[in-house]
Amino acid sequence: MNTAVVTFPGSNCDDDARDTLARVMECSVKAVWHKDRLSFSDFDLVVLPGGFSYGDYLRCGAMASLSPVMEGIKEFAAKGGRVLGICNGFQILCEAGLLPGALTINAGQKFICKDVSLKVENSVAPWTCEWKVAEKAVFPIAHGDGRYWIDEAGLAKLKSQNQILFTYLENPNGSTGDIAGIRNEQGNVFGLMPHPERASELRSRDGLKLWKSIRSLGKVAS
Amino acid sequence: MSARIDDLEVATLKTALSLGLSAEEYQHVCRKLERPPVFAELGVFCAMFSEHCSYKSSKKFLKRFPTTGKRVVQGPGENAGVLDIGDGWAVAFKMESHNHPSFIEPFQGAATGVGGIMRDVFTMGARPIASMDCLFFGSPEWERTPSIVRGVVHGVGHYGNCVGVPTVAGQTLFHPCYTRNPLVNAFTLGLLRKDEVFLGSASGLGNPVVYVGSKTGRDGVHGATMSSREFSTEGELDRPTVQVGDPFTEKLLLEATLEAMQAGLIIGIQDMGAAGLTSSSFEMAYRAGTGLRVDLDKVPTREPDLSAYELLLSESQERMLLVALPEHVEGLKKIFDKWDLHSEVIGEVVEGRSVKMFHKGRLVVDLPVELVTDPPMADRAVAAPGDLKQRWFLDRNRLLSTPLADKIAAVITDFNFADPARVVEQYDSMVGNRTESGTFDDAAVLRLRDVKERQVRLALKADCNPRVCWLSPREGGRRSVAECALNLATQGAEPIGITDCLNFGSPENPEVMWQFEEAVEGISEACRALKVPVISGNVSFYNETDGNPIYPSPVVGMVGLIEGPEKLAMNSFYSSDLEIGLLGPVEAGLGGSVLASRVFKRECGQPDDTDLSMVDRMVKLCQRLRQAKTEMALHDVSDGGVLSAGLEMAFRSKVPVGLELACPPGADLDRFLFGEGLPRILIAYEPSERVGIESMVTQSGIPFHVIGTTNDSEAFKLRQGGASVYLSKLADLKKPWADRWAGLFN
Amino acid sequence: MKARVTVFCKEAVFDPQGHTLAQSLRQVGFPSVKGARVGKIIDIELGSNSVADARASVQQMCEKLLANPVIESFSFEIKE
Amino acid sequence: MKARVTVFCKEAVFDPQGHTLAQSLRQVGFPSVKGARVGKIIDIELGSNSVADARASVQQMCEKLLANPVIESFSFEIKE
Ligand SMILES: Nc1ncnc2c1ncn2[C@@H]1O[C@H](COP(=O)(O)OP(=O)(O)O)[C@@H](O)[C@H]1O
Ligand SMILES: [Mg+2]
Repeated sequence: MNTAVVTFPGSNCDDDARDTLARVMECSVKAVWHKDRLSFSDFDLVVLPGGFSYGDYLRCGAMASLSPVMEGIKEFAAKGGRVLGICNGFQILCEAGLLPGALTINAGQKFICKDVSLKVENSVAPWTCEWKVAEKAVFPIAHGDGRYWIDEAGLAKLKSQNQILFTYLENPNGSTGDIAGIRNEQGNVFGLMPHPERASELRSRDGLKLWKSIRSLGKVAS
Repeated sequence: MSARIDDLEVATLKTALSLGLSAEEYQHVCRKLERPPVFAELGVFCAMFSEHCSYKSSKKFLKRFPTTGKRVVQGPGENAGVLDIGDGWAVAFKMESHNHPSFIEPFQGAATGVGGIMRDVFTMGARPIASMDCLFFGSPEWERTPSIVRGVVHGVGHYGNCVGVPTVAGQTLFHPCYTRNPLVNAFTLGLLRKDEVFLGSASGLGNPVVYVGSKTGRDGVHGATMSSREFSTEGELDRPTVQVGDPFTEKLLLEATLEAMQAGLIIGIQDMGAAGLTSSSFEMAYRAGTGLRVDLDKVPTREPDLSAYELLLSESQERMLLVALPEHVEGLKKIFDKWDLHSEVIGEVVEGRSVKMFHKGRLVVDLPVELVTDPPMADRAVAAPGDLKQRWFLDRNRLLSTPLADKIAAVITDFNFADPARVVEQYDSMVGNRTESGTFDDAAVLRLRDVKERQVRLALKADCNPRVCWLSPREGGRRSVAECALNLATQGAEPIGITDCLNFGSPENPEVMWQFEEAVEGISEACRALKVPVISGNVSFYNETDGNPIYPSPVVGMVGLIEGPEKLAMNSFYSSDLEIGLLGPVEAGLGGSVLASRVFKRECGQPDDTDLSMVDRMVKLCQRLRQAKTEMALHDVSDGGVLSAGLEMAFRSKVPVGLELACPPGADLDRFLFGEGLPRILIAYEPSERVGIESMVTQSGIPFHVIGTTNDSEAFKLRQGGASVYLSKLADLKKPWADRWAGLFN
Repeated sequence: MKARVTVFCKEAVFDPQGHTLAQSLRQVGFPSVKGARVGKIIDIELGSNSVADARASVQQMCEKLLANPVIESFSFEIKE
Repeated sequence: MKARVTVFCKEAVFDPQGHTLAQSLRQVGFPSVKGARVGKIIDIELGSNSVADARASVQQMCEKLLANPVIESFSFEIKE
């Protein structure tokens, strides 16, 4: 599988993502710089990693969503390319309008780093098909602005279109509908606050199921 | 004030005294220079002769530390020490204090402390992969304590989280002696190739000196001298401009610096920490035996009209000074541009042994390097306190007549007996994806995914027991090292080196100097016994307010190696049918224990001298236990004795358990249960494993006693001579432990 | 030319900072506090030539970056 | 009664957020931006009876809780 991991100024889980994809999942991984203008058409997966792009200044992910690289990513996503945003990557996808809703400061106003239990809400290709619906997965979270917010109509739509992939069993941050991760309507863009790359070798190994789901489907037709 | 004095105005003794130089130092400078310094030069001397930069009171004692060993690639004296960990890899680490700034502005003070130590480490060419923080706060009852705690914890977390260096271990402690002098000690460790160590040296005549990173403002002008003076309560309002940390820029600077090093574009490099451009330029010239010419007008500034004095002493954060070959300046600029950072040639390496600095066409500093970097040492008086005998008196009879339930209550209601989750969950302890065991375990363990040649892990912990240090600073020094070693031992690690952060009161107080000397001796003894070198460190004096010094607080940060793929031991119970053994003496001393402090409302008793050779044997025993591949849990016994250690293992258990402890026949219950002398470790295992474990333990010359079991009662029961002497539901004990620090964070 | 932009989160979005702040204010001796909201204020220095130019570009900045329309609303004023 | 409090860090104190924001604005198509500072704005709803009362208590709130005197300065206005 051909993957790309984007580094924004302030990204700090980019190396973790690359290492997991390359060493644990044996994918080929290209490191992409945020000023690069690429078409991404050769890739099976583009990952926007966690971290503090632009220091989380103004709003998490806001400045990064305007980076030159995002144009290529938007085109890639529009053609059905798979884009995964983890933590700060999820925030960037929401800020860029590739996913609905917004992520804002945790209800408790503190950064939280710990393992959380997630419930698989939908078992869908290419993200969660290795799980059964309602199965439990343990991933760590590490964020200060992970409260997912969407209005009621938006929430109803997410539900009716099976866009919610993970919810928290115990909501750590006040997210609407306990939401931990969602995909877009087309299903090819997925963002989540918890860190699957940190649950692929150490801690739990539940993250492997996510990578396996993605890999099992091979290349997307674009 | 100072800004209005012209940089070239001749500095009088009066001005020198007002800026913290002593009369002798001023005269020394005038004699050597054969003229009085001008104002800008005076700034250089004030900063560089400050205790913080010059180590003038401590240097001669620090020489006693053992600093050599087969792994030592770089000992004390550079930005960080470096140890060889095999296969061409090395680790660089150091610890620094940021105590005074954290009292003045807790969030920024703590954050910039973390930023500073990270720069010290990546300056060496190492990628920071783990941090620790030791936080000593004052009385929780003092009205400002909660906001200091919140600010400091937020600052430590924010900076580390944002740069992406996990905070994996540390210590949090409350004691009234820190009420107006909180301690914030930050440790960072980085990973590098052994033959790619970068040093802070300005070598190569004609080579350009390059400034990189953030622009310079007036931040913290005179921070170094501030941290070298005591506080007085009235002085609280007299503040220099606080330094503000920008972890985002730090992250960019880290990446750009490592990229430039990788590309072979850097010859020497030093971060601009305390005393900013002054210390970095003089120290780099000193190490290389060269001179420098610096054009201060080229320094990128954030504010207009900075005087030379301010440019020299600014402590604006996230800046570095480096030396490169002339033909590499272009390449450097390209890399720093890529990361949106400033880089500017501000001078060059010149012949001779002096640093000349120009500003607005005037020569404002013209000083011999050695005069600045080798200040006159202070010869401080040393005197033991007269009341040690009183401190050491522990009223055993009163202790014996105190009901057991009251003693247990005293220990488990101690404010320091608490779940650290409220603090440590605010830290990203996992970023980098190396953290195998972290902020809830005795020691942090990082797997080095970078080392492909073999399976190797690092273990880290930092520790200090100020109660013991106050009663006996020498024993306190030993315990700082021994406690770290025992924490590492629970993970089966071999200690390979330490760094230290020596926090004390005023060196002008002979009793403080006595504490200092004793603590240094204690650390040295323990290091020699365990064969671990001291490879870096930091001294923080003047931690006192209105003449009241803090307890001597020699904090030690230790690094160990775990070889091989065998599993780590757990630090908590993992099943409800385990047997519990005690490795080490069945009784331990009560001098300096939590029990004594709580019952007598003051620190008292003479702490036992630690049997360092037994500590060494214990550390090696634990390495063998891990290799035996038996499933087990190990937890070291420290504050609160066997009681606290056993309860912590139960509280952290992943499965519901009950705990039963029994005082072995003939043992004194107080000394068994509450004693804190080292080395003691609790071990829990399947009963069928006892024979194998016991024989390994006794072969090591270490006492072994079976002292309890886990069961499914979910209760804590204590037995003595067959009779049950204490019974409580574990949940009732756990809740106050879990919630103890909640009120600080609301 | 200077612009001062004010960004608040929308009424419908819970504002934990405002909520806790109001609570703490009441606790530390200001019982008359009924509620609080915390927003961001951004002062921007501009090299624009006219107020109209400045207004147009600040409007764009807000839409593009300074506020997130999903959860925030903004307002601004221009000062010469 | 309503109070609007504005808190900025002091002129002499570095504002890395404002600095990064200005840089970013220039990069995304607003080259005329010379600088930016980011502060906090706090709207407080008060049950005070008079403007004078409100003014006095908001002044106290700022000193006590809303601004950090070491690095921030504040201003406020009262609206009825
Ligand atoms: N400020 C802190 N930062 C990170 N970890 C901390 C901090 N304070 C405590 N811890 C963690 O909490 C646990 C208990 O710490 P401590 O009581 O110092 O252990 P010990 O009694 O073994 O010395 C350890 O895992 C330690 O690393
Ligand atoms: Mg321990």
